[in-house]
Amino acid sequence: MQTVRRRKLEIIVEAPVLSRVEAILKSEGVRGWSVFAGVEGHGATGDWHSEGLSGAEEKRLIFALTSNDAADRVLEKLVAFFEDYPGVVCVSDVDVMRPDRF
Amino acid sequence: MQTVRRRKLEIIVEAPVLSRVEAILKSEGVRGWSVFAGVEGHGATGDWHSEGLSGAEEKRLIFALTSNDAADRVLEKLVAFFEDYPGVVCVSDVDVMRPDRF
Amino acid sequence: MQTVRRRKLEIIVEAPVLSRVEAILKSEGVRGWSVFAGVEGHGATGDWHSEGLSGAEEKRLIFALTSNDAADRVLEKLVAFFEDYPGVVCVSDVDVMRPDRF
Amino acid sequence: MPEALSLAANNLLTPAVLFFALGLFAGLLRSDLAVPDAAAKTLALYLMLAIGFKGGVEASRAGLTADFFNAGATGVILSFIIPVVAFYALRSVARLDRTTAAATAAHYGSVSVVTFAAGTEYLRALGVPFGGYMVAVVALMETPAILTALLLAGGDAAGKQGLRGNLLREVLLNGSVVLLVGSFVIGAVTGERGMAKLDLFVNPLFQGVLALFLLDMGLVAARRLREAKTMTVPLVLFALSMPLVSCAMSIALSALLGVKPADAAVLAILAASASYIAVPAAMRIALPKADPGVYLTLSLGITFPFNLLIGIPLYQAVVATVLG
Amino acid sequence: MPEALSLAANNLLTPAVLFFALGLFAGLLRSDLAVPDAAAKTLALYLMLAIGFKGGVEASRAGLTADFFNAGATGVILSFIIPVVAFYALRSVARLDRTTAAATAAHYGSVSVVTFAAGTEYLRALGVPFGGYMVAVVALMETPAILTALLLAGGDAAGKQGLRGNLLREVLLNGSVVLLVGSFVIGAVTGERGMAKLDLFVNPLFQGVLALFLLDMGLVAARRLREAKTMTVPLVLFALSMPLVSCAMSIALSALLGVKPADAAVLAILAASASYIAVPAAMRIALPKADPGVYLTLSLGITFPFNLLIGIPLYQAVVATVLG
Amino acid sequence: MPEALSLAANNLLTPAVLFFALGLFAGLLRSDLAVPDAAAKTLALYLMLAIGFKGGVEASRAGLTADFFNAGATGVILSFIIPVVAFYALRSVARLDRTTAAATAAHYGSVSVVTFAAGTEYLRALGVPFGGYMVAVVALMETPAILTALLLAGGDAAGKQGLRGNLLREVLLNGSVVLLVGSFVIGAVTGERGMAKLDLFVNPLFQGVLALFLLDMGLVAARRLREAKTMTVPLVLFALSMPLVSCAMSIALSALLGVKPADAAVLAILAASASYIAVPAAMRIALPKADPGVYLTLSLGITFPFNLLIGIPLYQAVVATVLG
Ligand SMILES: Nc1ncnc2c1ncn2[C@@H]1O[C@H](COP(=O)(O)O)[C@@H](O)[C@H]1O
Ligand SMILES: Nc1ncnc2c1ncn2[C@@H]1O[C@H](COP(=O)(O)O)[C@@H](O)[C@H]1O
Ligand SMILES: Nc1ncnc2c1ncn2[C@@H]1O[C@H](COP(=O)(O)O)[C@@H](O)[C@H]1O
Ligand code: NA
Ligand code: NA
Ligand code: NA
Repeated sequence: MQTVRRRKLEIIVEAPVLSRVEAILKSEGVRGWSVFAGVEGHGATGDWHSEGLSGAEEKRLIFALTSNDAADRVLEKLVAFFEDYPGVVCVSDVDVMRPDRF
Repeated sequence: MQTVRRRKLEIIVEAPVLSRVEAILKSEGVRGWSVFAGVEGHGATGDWHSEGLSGAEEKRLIFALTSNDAADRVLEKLVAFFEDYPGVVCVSDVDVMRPDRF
Repeated sequence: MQTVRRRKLEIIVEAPVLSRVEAILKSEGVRGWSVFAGVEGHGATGDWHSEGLSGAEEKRLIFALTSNDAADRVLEKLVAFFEDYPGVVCVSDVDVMRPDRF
Repeated sequence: MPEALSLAANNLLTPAVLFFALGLFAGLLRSDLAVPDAAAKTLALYLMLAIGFKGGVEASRAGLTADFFNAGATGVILSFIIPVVAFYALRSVARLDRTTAAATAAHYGSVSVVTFAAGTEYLRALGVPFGGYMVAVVALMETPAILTALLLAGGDAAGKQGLRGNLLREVLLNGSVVLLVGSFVIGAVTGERGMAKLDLFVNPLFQGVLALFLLDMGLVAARRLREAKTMTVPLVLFALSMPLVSCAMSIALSALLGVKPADAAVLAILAASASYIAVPAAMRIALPKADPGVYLTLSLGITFPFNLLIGIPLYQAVVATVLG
Repeated sequence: MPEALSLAANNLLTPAVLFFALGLFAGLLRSDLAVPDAAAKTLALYLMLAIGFKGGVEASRAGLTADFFNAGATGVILSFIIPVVAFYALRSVARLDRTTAAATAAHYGSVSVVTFAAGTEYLRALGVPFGGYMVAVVALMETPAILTALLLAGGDAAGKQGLRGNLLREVLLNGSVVLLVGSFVIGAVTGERGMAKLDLFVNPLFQGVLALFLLDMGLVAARRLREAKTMTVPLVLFALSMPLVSCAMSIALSALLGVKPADAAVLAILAASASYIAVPAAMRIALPKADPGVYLTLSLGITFPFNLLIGIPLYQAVVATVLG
Repeated sequence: MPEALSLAANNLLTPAVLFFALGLFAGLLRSDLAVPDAAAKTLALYLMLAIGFKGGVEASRAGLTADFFNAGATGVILSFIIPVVAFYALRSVARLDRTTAAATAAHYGSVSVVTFAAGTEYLRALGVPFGGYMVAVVALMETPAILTALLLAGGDAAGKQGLRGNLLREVLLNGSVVLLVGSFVIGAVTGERGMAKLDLFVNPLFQGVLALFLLDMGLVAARRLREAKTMTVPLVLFALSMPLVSCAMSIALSALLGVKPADAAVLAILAASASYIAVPAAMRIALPKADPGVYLTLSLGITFPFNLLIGIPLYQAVVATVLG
């Protein structure tokens, strides 16, 4: 199978600011992504659980396949963003088909 | 820790055709997978949100650890599948324990 | 963008024993993780679907970015754990910013 | 017809319809008000259960008469032929690609259970004595349009041979059809005895659940409108005029096949309504290249609000004038 | 007993039971009809809240009498000993491995709250005057079977020492036990005054919610049956005959300990029922090597439908004949 | 005041409040009892819809009088100034960092819809004739505190310029505000005619849904308390005494602005209540560096139970004594 190397961004952010991160992805040329909802987690600031009352601490996972360059530009922007807001991000190598899509 | 290299498939498909992709996985010898539900996403064909009314555009993520060969065979089949249906797929290297399971 | 190599653990366990795996992560020095809920899956022991009645077979995905050493220690412990309980685990390389967090 | 107008205003002012307007308003202003998916799905199940069961009990009171067969046959024929008209309108006037035109046509040939619910509430308030079996007609009208659409789409339908058998099963055993028909049968079988047990659940509770559900439909319709990328003036005109065409076709056929006027009013509302639950899922499977941004925006974003706010009293008034 | 048969038919024809049959039917035909998880969980919470609260109010009316202690003791003893019988039957006749046999036995020693709900509706319709405190007996019977099963499983239980303490806490503080007992206490404490506030919520609404919940149980049971991989004839026979054995044991012990006949009818239904909410989760923790494909298919896929459709009127008839 | 004490006991003994205690108890013992998120969100939507609609119908009965303007103005002023007092208390006594103090202050300046629901149930039981328009006052009091908090936080607010415009829109169009106000307007517009349709849904059903919702709030509050890492004695004292201070401020201002005593009782309860739905989400956006482990634990884990179990009858008694 003919595949091409691309980058996968995985970003965890709080639900109330999800749209702000999506705006960064769009502005840096990421052409597609999918969002998943977490149910709980643990980090430097303690535990959280999705609970339906305040929802303020709920987390979302953004999963985005993109080019090396776009991934780099997004990371650059996220450094500043994560100074203000909690969350984590990682990038890794993946093989994709139809590379022109990403 | 003794680990072995295997492949991880991550496939995003629309909920109404999930079972068709699962049939491909089964027929190509993938022995296990897990499915997650997305909450929203963005792509070439616009935005979607899981909403509970039509559900037609809802997306699922299939996460499958498998052998290099099975992953290749699945990709081969998915090329044809993704000509008809929307969705994305990527493959990457992972280290696993108990390699005989995959 | 300046990034550093770290490890990503992805662990699938049954919901009733999630807290036992989280205790292992904590004890081995993993400093953060996020948990997601699966909707269905397939494996050696057959199919499962999240269904709301018994919930006994529901699966959770733990997503944890951590250091190479902590990942190794967790794997060591999970070998024993997965002798008793069903589930799968894989590890892969990722690039992160703010490496001191992990 | 000033009376019709004042009735229309009255219809506009039920809490359920106003909650739809609230949802639409909140959605257009991008409020973060949202009904969880699982709740929307559950409310939809409840509505189908209640509608089916009530219809069954009413049918058990009246018995299955020739009226049912007239209305049922008219409904099925409409569901088969409306897509043909819709398809050619979309191809010629709106210049839509073949596949998207066929998928959209399927939506307009099929029906909306919630439009039926709102419409029958309106007719009940007016004392129009339609038959309880009209619920069964709803179920009969859900799927024929899908078959017409597949023929219209021709070679563009996905998945080739292998999928066809599966698709037919999936369409016929579609959850909303099964629940509606099943509840109807349960209502018909248990009759008054069953109603004694479920009375509160399916009757006084209904308006409240409908209000909450319509709130969500308003929010979803608003998002569809906000995010619509491929809307054109001809498409919008289609979504506003196709219900009128369907209503006219329904009245003509009802007259032809001797449907009694009260049932014809329900049929006109059903014909004018467009599906947004069962058909979209079938189209994602059968015609994945069709653009959901078109068919969902038209059916959910334009035709549904139009029918709810204007169509229902209009169709009733026209049927009353024409068929007496 | 032709009267019993006609009553059984009557029981079969309540809307709630028919919705179970509809779910079973839709599921076996692979319809995509589905109740969201979150809704199923919430409906289950509602049912336990309503059942517990109603039982508590009734108990506050009658006061806690010796009858309660007789029924409670009988129930606890049954929950401890039924698993022993089930275990040996599964080992010897069905040749199941030790661990799966023990886990399955735990399900049959414990109880099903929904079978209790359907059974007491049936008894109420017949005018059988059982005590409101039977709800507390349900809670008492949920967990003892788990302890017996762990003893029967012996060394195969997972997690060794460390987990044991945790497990005991998890079992005793199991959500359904806590909610049932808590609601019972709240009902008992607030009595008529409380009932004045929750009357509509826990009484007329109950049948409707039960119908929706049973629709889902039918769907889930059907999937269990469809996907069952490890079913054998002896296992199916076990799932159909074990309830009869438990019913017989319950009647004998009720006679011995002087349980009043109306309460004995409830106990027989409880003894014959098998858990599918609390016990499976405990077994995934304590006996993870036991096959859920066996115990969930038997309890949810076979025994539950059997009890709902045939068992309840049968047990009542037998108790009425034997204990008068 | 022995009468007040017995009334307080009576308040403690409603099923809804006891279900809150049950949730708290189950949560503190780490039971796995849990209400699905989607259900909790939906129950919250239902409560706001019902509260808003009922208030609107009542307001349509009485008409909008000067009383409404007095109560509304008092509420808005309180929501603006309570955060200032809370902020300085948190800074000086509890030695909290500036940002967390500001975010916490916003919670205490805003209001809790469920405390309002429980409080008005209590006042209704006592026959205190407050105005239906008080629902509109709830909505008016939800957001001003957020603005005060942003000023108090000063340069620490996140996202700089660009976000400000967005934030204002998000706060004003917050889902709970939109639903509450929208339902109020729908109730006011449809009046008795609307109430005839939704009566069962918003009245007798209300207590039951409130009970289930409070069960969940008890569970969530217990988890907050269990996982609280940064709690200190001064913070706990703040959460217990700030409601008393707010109540006092409310009474003083009500006297000054001529709010009628029945409305002043509601205002005192609102002033003493702290937000846990709308404000936390706004703070995650605007003041992400503020610690939710502080503000959610205080508002949801301490102040909410305190108000529900002790505060409501206390504030009522004080208002009755002071304002007659
Ligand atoms: N190392 C990690 N791996 C995965 N998720 C993480 C990690 N660290 C933090 N998170 C997620 O981000 C949330 C906030 O993290 P923190 O700011 O460290 O409290 C946590 O509750 C987790 O859901
Ligand atoms: N690059 C991507 N990374 C992750 N998910 C994607 C990507 N592209 C598309 N998707 C998902 O697939 C859906 C359909 O994509 P498309 O066919 O491009 O509209 C999107 O709405 C996303 O949920
Ligand atoms: N290769 C795999 N990739 C992803 N998930 C898996 C895999 N194998 C098993 N699983 C998940 O783990 C569950 C239990 O697996 P098993 O013990 O093989 O039946 C499955 O139902 C899947 O949800
Ligand atoms: Na139609
Ligand atoms: Na039993
Ligand atoms: Na306040």
